[in-house]
Amino acid sequence: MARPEPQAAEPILEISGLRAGYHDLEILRGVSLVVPRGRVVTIIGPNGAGKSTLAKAVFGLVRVRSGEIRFEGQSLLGLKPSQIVQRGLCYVPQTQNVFPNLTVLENLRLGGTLLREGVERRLRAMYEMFPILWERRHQKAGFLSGGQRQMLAMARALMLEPRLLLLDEPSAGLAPNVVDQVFAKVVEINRAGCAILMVEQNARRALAMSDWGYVLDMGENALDGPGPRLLADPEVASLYLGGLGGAREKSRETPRPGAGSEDGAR
Amino acid sequence: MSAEGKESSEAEERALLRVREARKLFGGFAAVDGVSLDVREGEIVGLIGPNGAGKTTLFSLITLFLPLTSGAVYFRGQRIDGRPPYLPARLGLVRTFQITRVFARMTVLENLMFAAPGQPGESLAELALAPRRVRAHERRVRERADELLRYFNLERVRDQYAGTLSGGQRKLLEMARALMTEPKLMLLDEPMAGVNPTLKEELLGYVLDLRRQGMTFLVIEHDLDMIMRISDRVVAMAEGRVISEGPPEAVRQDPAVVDAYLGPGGQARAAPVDPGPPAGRALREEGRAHG
Amino acid sequence: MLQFVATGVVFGSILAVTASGLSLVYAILKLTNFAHGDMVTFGAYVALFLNLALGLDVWWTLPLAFIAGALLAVALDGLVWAPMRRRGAGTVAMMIASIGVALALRNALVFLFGADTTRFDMPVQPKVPLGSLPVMMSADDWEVIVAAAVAILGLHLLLTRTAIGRAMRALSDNAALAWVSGVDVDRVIRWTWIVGGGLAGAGGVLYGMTQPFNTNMGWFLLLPIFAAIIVGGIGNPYGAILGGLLIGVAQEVSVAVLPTQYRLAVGFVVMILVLLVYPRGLLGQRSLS
Amino acid sequence: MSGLLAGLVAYLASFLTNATLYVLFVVGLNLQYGTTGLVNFGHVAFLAIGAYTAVLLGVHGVPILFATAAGVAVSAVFGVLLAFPALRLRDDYLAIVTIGFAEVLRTVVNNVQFTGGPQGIYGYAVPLRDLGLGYQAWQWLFLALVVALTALAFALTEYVVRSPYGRVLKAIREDQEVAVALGKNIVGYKVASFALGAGVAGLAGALLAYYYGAINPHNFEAIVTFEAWIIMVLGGTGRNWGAVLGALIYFGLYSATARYAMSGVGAIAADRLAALRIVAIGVLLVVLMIYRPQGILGRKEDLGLER
Repeated sequence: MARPEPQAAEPILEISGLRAGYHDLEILRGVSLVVPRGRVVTIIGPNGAGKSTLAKAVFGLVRVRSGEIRFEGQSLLGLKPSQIVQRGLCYVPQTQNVFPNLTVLENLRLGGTLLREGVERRLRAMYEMFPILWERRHQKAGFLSGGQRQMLAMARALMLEPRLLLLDEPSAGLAPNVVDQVFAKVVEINRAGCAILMVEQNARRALAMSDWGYVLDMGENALDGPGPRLLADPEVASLYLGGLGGAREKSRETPRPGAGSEDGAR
Repeated sequence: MSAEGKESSEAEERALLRVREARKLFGGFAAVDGVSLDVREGEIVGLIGPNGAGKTTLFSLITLFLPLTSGAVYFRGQRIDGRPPYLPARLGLVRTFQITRVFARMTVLENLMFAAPGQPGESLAELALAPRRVRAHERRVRERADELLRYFNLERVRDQYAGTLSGGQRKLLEMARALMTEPKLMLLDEPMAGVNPTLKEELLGYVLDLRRQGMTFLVIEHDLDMIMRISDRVVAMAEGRVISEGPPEAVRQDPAVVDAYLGPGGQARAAPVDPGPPAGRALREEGRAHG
Repeated sequence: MLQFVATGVVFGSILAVTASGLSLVYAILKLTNFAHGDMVTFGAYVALFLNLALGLDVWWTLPLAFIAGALLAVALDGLVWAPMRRRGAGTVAMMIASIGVALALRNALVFLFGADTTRFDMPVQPKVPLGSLPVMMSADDWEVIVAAAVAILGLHLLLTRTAIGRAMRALSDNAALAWVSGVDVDRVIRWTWIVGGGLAGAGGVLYGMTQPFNTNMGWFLLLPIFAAIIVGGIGNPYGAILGGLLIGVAQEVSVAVLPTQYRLAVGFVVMILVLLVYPRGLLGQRSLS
Repeated sequence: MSGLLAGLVAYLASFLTNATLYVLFVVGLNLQYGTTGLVNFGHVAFLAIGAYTAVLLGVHGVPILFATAAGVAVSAVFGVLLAFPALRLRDDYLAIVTIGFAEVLRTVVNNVQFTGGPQGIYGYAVPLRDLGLGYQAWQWLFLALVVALTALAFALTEYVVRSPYGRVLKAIREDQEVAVALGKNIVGYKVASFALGAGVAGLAGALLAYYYGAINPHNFEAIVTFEAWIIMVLGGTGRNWGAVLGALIYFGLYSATARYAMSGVGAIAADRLAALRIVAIGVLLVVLMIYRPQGILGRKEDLGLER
């Protein structure tokens, strides 16, 4: 198989030889990747491959043993999360990514904590991008549906106008048509100029919309390439799906009944 | 696969563990939503499914860590749900944990000896009145523990605090400790998570070896290659339900399982970028080669 | 009977002020601070010093005691709690350390001021009947209630209307998320101590206005304060206010049937009963909202 | 010259008796917290219950041996009573409930008639005192008794802690859910551990009462509990020898400063110096918790490994 050509755009995030883990469990065993400015890059891989750990390591939430993480040329290692946020890299964790006892508006304002000015302008922009948040602005975030929470979590992170948004499994636990909405928003955010680094389990959709994809396996880089092409790569199936890949085509012929028509608000 | 029909007809009477319509609600959310499954003596059953499918919750329900909202759990023909949580281990049903939970400030040997069942020395009366019996039993327990330490290659760390062990050693210790309870059925929760390839093979070897000695396993595992290699049967869960069940080959072929893992089919529907030409045939062949 | 309720409301509002500070600290730092009572004592003695040595009117000492309590709390954080947090100390280690702080603080006050019972130099005000009710209250009683209400209103406004209050609530809601959302956690912790310590200091002055006191007052207040926050739901300052009033009234009303010395026990028994029935307290747990 | 020596010898006897009584008291606490992980901030309550039970029964004509045994038993029973509500509680709640129990108990003792109220009780019979020995000889004889009983309690708890029974207690301390998952019914163990610790404290209380020859509520203030905690954490929790070492260090420091605390230094009155001494105790506790929470005998991993 021919290696895809190297990416052209200037990198905004570069990770090289990253090793990290908890206690003495080494989850990441040397991961390298590049996110070009303004692009969408997705990391996929089986559960336990280290995807979420990678996201946490970038944000300083997991101890990095060796390797380097550079954002716009400067190392992020040893920085506090608030300092990382300040540099223009915001993070949306996979679960518990809103403050349930704060209202939607308070969540957004909290996201804008580091803004010195222009809070109102950003709020307007967020309400424009996520009209549902305007409707619900005085409700406690704990009462939102799963999809709405995900929207709020992204909006909260976008308050600071980051140049790179780090999303940890934005589709986790959401009904299929809500996943569509969330991914559509991700594309919209990207079109507005923000680079995206996304960790996903939902490989098909994520890769389909990505400029570049990386497959992690057992805490190491396994494969990478342009998203759609990676999805078509037979090696991905074997790595990512274990022995399951063979059923893929069959599944396309017989879509799951009702898969696309479930109500989003669960 | 010709024996499939016969197997299922015998399933009922030979089932060591039977779960019937197990349901668990957290608030309004059904983490486990009507799960039924059987584990027969001598089997290795793999339990797979994407994150949040409810696998670990199901383990907690089976071991009575959490009370069922509705449904029933039978072990060796006896209904156990609603009984005290220490009962399953006494009947021979023991679990390990996703993130290892060793007794950190006890030695490795103590960790093992603790788990032995029926120790007279665990009663103050026996300690006072029959110290000799206690000592004799302790000797037997220690011998068994030493045996397991040898088996799992942990002799070197026998007298160290368990908290000083490496991640891999903790996995082995947890398995050895569970074995001390003299179980019939072991529930392993992601035994391979965060484990390097060498140790993975080692753990796999232990599971297969123990099965040869008559142990039964129900294993949650994310490493699908691994689960396909060791399981006699695979149960796949998603969103709290069983979505597929059967021989590994059949579950692997099940589109519902593939959908659960990869995201629902028809990837072009919402995707703003052209997914490119499908490569189904190549994928399928590759997949088989790896199976 | 009504008289006991009235006295209970006065004592209860003092409890509410001190307990809400303790609860705030618990919500954000997950620290069960057994030195909180002695921070109350500290406030009272700062006021005593300003009142007796400098001749300041007691009402003027109230804001100064708030500031002194805040400074003490921030200093203790720097000396004790921040190092323990950095070392990842467990909850029990923190509790034991807070006992050490309590002993040191209380006895430092004994060393400086002696252990004798004392009181502020303030005019004794007559108790006057409240309308046609069989209740006698002095002007000071009313002022204490008003001051407590103002302090609590201030806390409420801080939590709901200011950026730092929002950050406090966020931190108690989901510390990890607050951390990655860019909240300056150190700054929030500092403000938590300023408010918690300040309310303790001010609460001490209010207590001293209602009765004579000695260096042991914080220790005797500690049980009702803890009873208040447990009854209200530990980590919920609003619950602490409710709990404070409940415990205050329960303790005073008990005087109608039991010898006064058992007041302390009454608060404790109420706490045990609530724990048995509502293990998370009346208003639930761990939320500032 | 001989007078000085006699004074020193008498002082040594009192030093050793006090220290040994605290060792006994801490052995009980160590079983509860060090071994089983149950936070008890009201341990002094059991000291008081043992003391008052033994003395009151003695006053009413019960032979000393039985009165003492009753002191142990009643303490243990109160341990059971307190353990039941406490079983479901988290560490911090348990701490508050136990403190509250001790304070309420002291209030009650201070206010009821039969305990003698604030004046307490004095002039009761004391073991070995009627042998016709002089006070000094009695002091040493009594010390021998205290040491013997402490050694007995020490040995018995060591035996229990090192037995399969103690293994269960330690497992409860480490991770009670796992202990249950491995088939142990832990409820009884927690109650028993709390009750046994309370019983040991009750014995210490009875002996303390005999040694003082007079008891009153003032002897049972919360500070006594915290002194026990300091001794326990000084030596290292979970180790009985740590209690011995901790008691020696603590009382060593205490005695070294006693002369000044008794008489005062210059213009500083004695009670203020006593306060300063407690300030030092508090600071010691804080410094210990920050820099060496595992104590002197404790291994570094003893506390570092908590979850």
